[in-house]
Amino acid sequence: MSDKRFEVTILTHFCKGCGLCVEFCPEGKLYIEQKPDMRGIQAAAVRADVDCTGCLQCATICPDAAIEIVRVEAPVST
Amino acid sequence: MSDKRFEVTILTHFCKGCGLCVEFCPEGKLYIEQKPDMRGIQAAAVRADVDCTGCLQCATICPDAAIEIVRVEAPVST
Amino acid sequence: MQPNEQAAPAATTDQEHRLIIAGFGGQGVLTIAKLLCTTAMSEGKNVTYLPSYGAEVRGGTANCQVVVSSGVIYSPLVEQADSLIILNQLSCDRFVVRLKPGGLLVLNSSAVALDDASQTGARQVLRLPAADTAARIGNVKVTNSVMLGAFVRASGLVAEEDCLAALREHWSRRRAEVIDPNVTAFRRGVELAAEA
Amino acid sequence: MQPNEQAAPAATTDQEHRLIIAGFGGQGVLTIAKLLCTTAMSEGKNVTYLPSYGAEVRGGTANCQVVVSSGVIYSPLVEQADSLIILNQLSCDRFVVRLKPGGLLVLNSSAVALDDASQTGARQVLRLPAADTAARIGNVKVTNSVMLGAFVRASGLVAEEDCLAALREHWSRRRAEVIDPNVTAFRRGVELAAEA
Amino acid sequence: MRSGNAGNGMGKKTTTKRTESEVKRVLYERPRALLDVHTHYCAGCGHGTMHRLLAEVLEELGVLEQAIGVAPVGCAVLAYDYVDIDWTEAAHGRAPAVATGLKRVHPDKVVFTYQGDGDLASIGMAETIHAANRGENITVIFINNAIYGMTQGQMAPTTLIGQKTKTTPRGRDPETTGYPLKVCELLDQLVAPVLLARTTVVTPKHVRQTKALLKKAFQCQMENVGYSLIEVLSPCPTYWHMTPMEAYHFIEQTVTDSFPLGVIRDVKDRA
Amino acid sequence: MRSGNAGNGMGKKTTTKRTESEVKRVLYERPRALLDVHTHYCAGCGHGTMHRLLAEVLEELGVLEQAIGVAPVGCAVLAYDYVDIDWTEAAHGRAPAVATGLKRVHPDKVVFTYQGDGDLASIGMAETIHAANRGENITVIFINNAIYGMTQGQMAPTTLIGQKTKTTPRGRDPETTGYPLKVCELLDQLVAPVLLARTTVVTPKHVRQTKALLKKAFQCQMENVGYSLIEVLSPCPTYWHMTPMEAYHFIEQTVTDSFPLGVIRDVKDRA
Amino acid sequence: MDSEQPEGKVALVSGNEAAGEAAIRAGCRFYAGYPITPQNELTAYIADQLPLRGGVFIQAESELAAINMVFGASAAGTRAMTSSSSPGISLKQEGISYMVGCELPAVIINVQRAGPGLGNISPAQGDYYQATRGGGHGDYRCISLAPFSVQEVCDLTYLAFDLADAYRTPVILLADGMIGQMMEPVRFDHLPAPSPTPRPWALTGTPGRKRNVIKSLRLPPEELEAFNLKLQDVYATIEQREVRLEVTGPDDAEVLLAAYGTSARICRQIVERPLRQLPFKVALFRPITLWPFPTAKLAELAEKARGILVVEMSAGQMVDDVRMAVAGRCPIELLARMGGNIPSAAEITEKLITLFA
Amino acid sequence: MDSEQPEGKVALVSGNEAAGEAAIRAGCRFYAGYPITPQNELTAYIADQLPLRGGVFIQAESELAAINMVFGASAAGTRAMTSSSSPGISLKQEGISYMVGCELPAVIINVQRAGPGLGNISPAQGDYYQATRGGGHGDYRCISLAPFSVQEVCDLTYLAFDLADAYRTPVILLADGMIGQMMEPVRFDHLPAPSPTPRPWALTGTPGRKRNVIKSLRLPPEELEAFNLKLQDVYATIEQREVRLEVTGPDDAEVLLAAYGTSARICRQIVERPLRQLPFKVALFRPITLWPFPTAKLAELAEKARGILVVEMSAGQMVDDVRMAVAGRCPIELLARMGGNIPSAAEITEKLITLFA
Ligand SMILES: Cc1ncc(C[n+]2csc(CCOP(=O)(O)OP(=O)(O)O)c2C)c(N)n1
Ligand SMILES: Cc1ncc(C[n+]2csc(CCOP(=O)(O)OP(=O)(O)O)c2C)c(N)n1
Ligand code: SF4
Ligand code: SF4
Ligand code: SF4
Ligand code: SF4
Ligand code: SF4
Ligand code: SF4
Ligand SMILES: [Mg+2]
Ligand SMILES: [Mg+2]
Repeated sequence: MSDKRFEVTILTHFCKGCGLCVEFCPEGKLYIEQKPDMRGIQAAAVRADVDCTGCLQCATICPDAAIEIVRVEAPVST
Repeated sequence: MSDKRFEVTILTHFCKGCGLCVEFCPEGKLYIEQKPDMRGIQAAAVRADVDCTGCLQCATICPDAAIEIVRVEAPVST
Repeated sequence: MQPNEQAAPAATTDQEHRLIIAGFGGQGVLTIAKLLCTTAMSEGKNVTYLPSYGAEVRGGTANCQVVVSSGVIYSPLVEQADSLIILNQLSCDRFVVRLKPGGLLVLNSSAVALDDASQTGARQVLRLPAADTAARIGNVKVTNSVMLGAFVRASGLVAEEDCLAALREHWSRRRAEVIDPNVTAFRRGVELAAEA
Repeated sequence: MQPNEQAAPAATTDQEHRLIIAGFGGQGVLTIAKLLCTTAMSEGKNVTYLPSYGAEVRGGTANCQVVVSSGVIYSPLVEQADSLIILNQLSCDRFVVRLKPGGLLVLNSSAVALDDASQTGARQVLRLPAADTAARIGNVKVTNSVMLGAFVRASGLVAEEDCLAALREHWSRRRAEVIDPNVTAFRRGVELAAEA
Repeated sequence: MRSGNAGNGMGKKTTTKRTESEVKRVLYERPRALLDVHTHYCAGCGHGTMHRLLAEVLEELGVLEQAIGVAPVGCAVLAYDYVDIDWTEAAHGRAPAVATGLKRVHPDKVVFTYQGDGDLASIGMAETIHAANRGENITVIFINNAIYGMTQGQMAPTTLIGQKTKTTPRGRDPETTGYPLKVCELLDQLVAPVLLARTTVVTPKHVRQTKALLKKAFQCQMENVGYSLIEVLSPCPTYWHMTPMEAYHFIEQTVTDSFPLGVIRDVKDRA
Repeated sequence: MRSGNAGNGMGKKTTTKRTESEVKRVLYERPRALLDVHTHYCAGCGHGTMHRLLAEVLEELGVLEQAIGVAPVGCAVLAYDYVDIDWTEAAHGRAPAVATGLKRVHPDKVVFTYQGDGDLASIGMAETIHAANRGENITVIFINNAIYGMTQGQMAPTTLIGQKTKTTPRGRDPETTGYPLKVCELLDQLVAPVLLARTTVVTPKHVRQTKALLKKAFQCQMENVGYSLIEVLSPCPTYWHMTPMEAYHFIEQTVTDSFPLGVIRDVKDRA
Repeated sequence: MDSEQPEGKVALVSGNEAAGEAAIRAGCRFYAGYPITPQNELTAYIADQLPLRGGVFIQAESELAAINMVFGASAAGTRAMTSSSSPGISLKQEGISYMVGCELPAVIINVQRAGPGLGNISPAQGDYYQATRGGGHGDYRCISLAPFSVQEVCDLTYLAFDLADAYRTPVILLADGMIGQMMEPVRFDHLPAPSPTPRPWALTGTPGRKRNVIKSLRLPPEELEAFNLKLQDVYATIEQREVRLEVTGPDDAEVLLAAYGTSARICRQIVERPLRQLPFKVALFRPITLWPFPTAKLAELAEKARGILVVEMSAGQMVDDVRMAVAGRCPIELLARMGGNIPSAAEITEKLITLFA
Repeated sequence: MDSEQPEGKVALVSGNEAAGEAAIRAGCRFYAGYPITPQNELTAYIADQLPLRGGVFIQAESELAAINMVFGASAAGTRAMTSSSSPGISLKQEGISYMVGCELPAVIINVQRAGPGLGNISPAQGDYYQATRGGGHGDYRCISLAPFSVQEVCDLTYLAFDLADAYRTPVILLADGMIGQMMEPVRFDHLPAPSPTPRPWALTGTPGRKRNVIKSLRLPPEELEAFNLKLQDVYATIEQREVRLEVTGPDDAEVLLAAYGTSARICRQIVERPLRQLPFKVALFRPITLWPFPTAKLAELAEKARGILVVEMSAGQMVDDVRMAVAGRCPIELLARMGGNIPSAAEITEKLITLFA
């Protein structure tokens, strides 16, 4: 666990603020913005202080394909 | 059996000559006329020399309701 | 474009024959009509063939209106017929009024009674025991060929040999085994008409 | 028949006010429009109310075109608005061009930024922190009543008390428990406009 | 209102002899509600039998004056010329919708449709399913003859595999046209219907069974139990290109393989 | 031909920090075939999820360039604006007929319909049943949200008993409107269909199952096995008058009682 | 409309709701329809109100089913109605032709949207041909009424039921999305209690009478021709008695505007409250019955006119009836907006000036 | 028709069969239809022949399904056809409107029968309005071709496919029961090999190209209006280029007969082989394209005519187009037969004499 971590990206442009990702994230990594954006949507956002486990629950449930997940690994020197 | 008998009447006007009554009569009481009538139909007819048992097979199968059956009884003197 | 110019261009003095063939469904009325038409076509004439259709067909009469002409045919409807070929009683009752004065009436007398034929004003009334004749030939189904042969002879509308050729051709593509009885029936019809 | 003569016969010198109310679906745009119309009607005026409808509604903006007149109203379409009541940014971007020179522009400044209002040529631009005000009242849903109160005061189109009566009546037949916060919001709107 | 006994004095009768002193009891006569006309159906056609049973059942249930029939577009289009009750025509396939309108307006009348397989199961499939699903309190008489009779012999949804018709000149091929469609089984998936049965008219025994089912179907309606459909495997000698007797045998021996006879659902019995 | 990777450079991204020397592997990104546009669907709407799965599955099967979609009339009427393949619209309810025309002309292409419950099970019932009965080698994606979304909330054939809609203002009453209609079970009565399954998208697990089923359905078509239909219980938060999460729970807890999840038929597996 | 309206009061009501309320007040006791925008409020209103007021509401499985349910209900002897918008009305064409063939009264409301095909849901007048010339098969006409205000929706809907009864024919109310969606002050309390005509032909079961048969099949051509001639007679009577129109503006107008429904409403402004002074006098010819079209009146007006500008929210359909009525008496011009666009008073004024100044 | 006809020969063929054979020769490779009299021989012919000649035949579950299958097949890029008779064509109206909105070519054959409703199966011309004015919703026209002989059924069916392609539009062949059922000598060997126009818009999967989307939904009114204007442009081109007609008789005719299809065939006799000598000269104006209607030619002829007798097997529908073309230039009379009756040369002659002698 030490040499890899996961990055979650909310593609805010596609997000509709349904909050499903927030509900389904087992880690509490995501939350809904208090302030509506210009479209009037309170989009999802990522908490910096919580670790993502890359379980993909959020991306799987998101109806708007507004989440991207990347695994980041330190290079292995062989 | 001696004091009752059955009368079969073919309502020739309705008969289309399908021959089903002939096929289904267990007694062979019915037959199909050789000669077509004015409409061109070879209608069903009744044989005088065969007894009808009143089983209703013919009337039940006739698609054109062209058969009537009557039970004839001698009056009982009581 | 002429209604049927592909087949033959319009002539100035057209010879036109309008006829109705009528009978019971299954008596081969449409075959008579088709054979007459194809024969006439083979002889370079124009034809129209208009069958009755639909609800009328079921269990009722079948009839076909045929026009044969050396020129353009306008209406395919035969209101006044030059000839009638009648195979059963109902058709007789219905169509006999459509015969032109001086027309030709060919009846299947095995199935049709027409007591006072003079009322029709027909030039010729040909009564053929066509069904009985066909039965004698061994196949009631060839009744229509008896009628056809008789009509061809009596009317002279098409040549007998052309019509026989069309008949052979027709059955050869359908049921070759019935060519012979049909030919026999046709010939018998010709004879009956000649004798009449 | 006049397009709406039942309500009031045509006057020769008609006073007509044409306005557009627009916002996000769910912001109560149609309620503002309805209350303005019923109030105007209760004051003996003619009205037309034309909502946007259909595919546009879903997740997009809702808007309503309202015309209030002392006479006959012909087109219910508001191409050039005497007033605009705007609740969100998208609506602002879309409708601000439709304001007549010298018109009245009422903005929910909690959600709308309009940097250069002078370009609109408006007589008056009323920026109300309506959503924030509503939140302070304890119910963001009454944002529309803040806007309504402010518009009524600024435009003088209908009497405040008539409009309040219509508002009470409206909610009493729906959700009586929200009458009070709406009344408060309306009054707050009136005050805000008065202060401006 | 109704013209006396339909069977009397009609047509030429071939009777056996009579004696003066005898007592006569009619065992079978033409039902009163069958009008005195020659039908347009072909010899041996099942529509005739079903008209007769319909007339008998309505009469026996005493509802001739309450009955309203909906005639289809199909060979039975002229049904109203044969059975002496109120009738309306319906556009091809729409009889269940028409019956719905009638029954909702007159919940106390006895409303039924009489439909062929093209009408009921092809063009009218949506109306059939939805009337059944709504549980309209009507009776549907479904004449499955595996063909379009009226239009002279095209494939129906119920046409058998391999059967030659005007539109399947080389026989029905399941690869391109699918399989015979079983309406009762389909409707059995819905909650609302109360009686679904498949029967036939090709032997006197079957005719009696069919009559009993038809009566039961109308009783369901009269007792407000709900929607019923009686499917009748019915011979079309003409477009099966068979004699009547061949057609009757064909149903018993072959058609019933694709369309098994029986009561598919009977909620009344169950209850 | 296709514009690069759709997910890149789009919208405002909220990302966690990055380091230069790291190796990144994308675990999930927007499927390539999903166009770079904001859909018109409401927040939490199941149509969104199904579009995503459709795009993923076509991509994973490598048939994006063979696919031809038939869009319905319904909320998904604009499906062609979202998934980057050949599409046609169909009149309301007629998608199966349109797909039949397309597939018969192009038997080698991957043809599917995407339809709502009003489209597929109400107005289009006849087309649905007959395309299935013919065994058209197509894939039907059936979005059952128990409501008419597009027209703003009327009863669908699949609306639950008691559910309030614009046309059942006092709740759906089975006495007058019948019972929720189960399409998979209905089609299971036909011979030709090869895969019939009901699934949903309300938990990540269900989403994965749905994707697997969808893939299988397309594989059936690609291998010429035949007709498949995947029914998806799909939330319509807007006209159920619920928050998205309430709607998702509602499906799990209530809708599945009326519409049990599962594979109703799988001929491929059987074989 | 919030709920049943108290008598004597003017209420703010949409065209769709007004149609629903007026139908119920006209004694309509059966409605079947299928949802479609922009007429959904009508269906919703009826769904809510009709069952409470002794009638039957059915959401049909399709427009085809709906028109045929109405067929059944009408055959049963009740006043019945269906409504839809353009594509849905196309689907009812066969059913309408059958109702004509069976002489069944009914009211059919078309809240038109823009086409062809799916088009969009904005207001349009592209179904004029379909409504006035029988979009279905065979020779028939339906009385077609064209309201231009919500009040008129109310009044004409009520009238439609009486006309349907009087002539045993389907009657079409041809509205559009704007008329349907727009709210205006409306009163209903002037509508009299309904008086459906007796229906001895209806299907009610036969106690105490001979059976009835309702059908459009007439196999012998003579019989079907006789029926058609009877229909044409009825149509001649309708053409004589039921023409309704309105002419607004000066008697000595040189230029005529011809328009119905929404576009007439806009034109009316040019006559009564022009945006700018025109160098000629203008009047508005507004057919209220599209069929029967007010041919005679228009011919008379055309006699004195320098020209006519027909304004339609279509490529020009009513213009055919104008052409036939005018029969060369004066030039006819067309201002056609399509796609859901409503012509503005400004553009009509512009066009008038270009053409006639 | 017995089977595939040998080249170079004239065969005795019915109108229904001729349409089927001509369609196949025109490259039609998809047909969907639903049985209905009097066009069943067409469906049967195609059912038999098309699969043998590389095409697809489907008996659809309904006319609705049929037209929408044709929609799909046309979208797929193939030449496609459906056929029916009057009630069935009513059911196709929505689909036809969609095809117009999607710019999809197809051929639709209507072998008309008498209406309204179920009517009967005898020949009639009661669907003229529906064919020429778009019986469906929205503003559209379909090219409508009216054969009056079996040979012309063949030639116009072939032409219909080319026109459909050229203008990306549904084309209607408007025949009737008589033309469909009648057999005449016909040749097919003059028909060239088919040349369908390229279809870059067709749905074929996307290898090597950008995706195609076929749709009629155009939400913004401006977009839908632009499409409608484009349609109207196409229609203007068609009106300019595709008018087809035939005038028979003397150049200096005082009286005109105007008729199409079956009724024109009867009228022709009066011009070419009159039953009796008429005291005036008569010519026949026969539109072959009903839309585009030969307006200009008729206007020109009307200029010199004393009067026009329109002969229709309907209550009078084409007469509207005649009225508009003539625009008051001369009187117009109508001889209308209905119910499946065909006017006779005798009654037309009679009428001519009564009117014009
Ligand atoms: C809309 C429409 N389509 C087609 C027809 C032609 N048509 C008349 S009856 C019929 C089908 C008859 O078959 P079925 O319903 O099985 O009844 P049957 O004649 O076999 O008893 C058809 C297709 C029609 N009249 N109307
Ligand atoms: C012929 C026709 N009838 C009705 C409509 C209106 N309409 C559009 S979508 C729709 C139903 C939508 O419901 P559904 O199919 O369940 O899709 P959803 O919106 O729920 O996804 C209806 C009735 C139409 N466009 N065309
Ligand atoms: S699930 Fe997707 S759309 Fe919903 S809030 Fe999360 S990121 Fe936004
Ligand atoms: S991948 Fe799993 S842990 Fe990471 S944000 Fe998504 S749901 Fe939470
Ligand atoms: S069954 Fe009936 S119709 Fe058939 S032959 Fe016997 S009597 Fe005649
Ligand atoms: S009743 Fe029975 S025995 Fe008598 S004729 Fe009929 S079938 Fe034969
Ligand atoms: S065609 Fe068939 S179904 Fe029709 S009447 Fe004849 S036998 Fe009966
Ligand atoms: S209305 Fe319902 S189905 Fe339509 S987009 Fe919104 S949530 Fe989805
Ligand atoms: Mg059948
Ligand atoms: Mg839905």
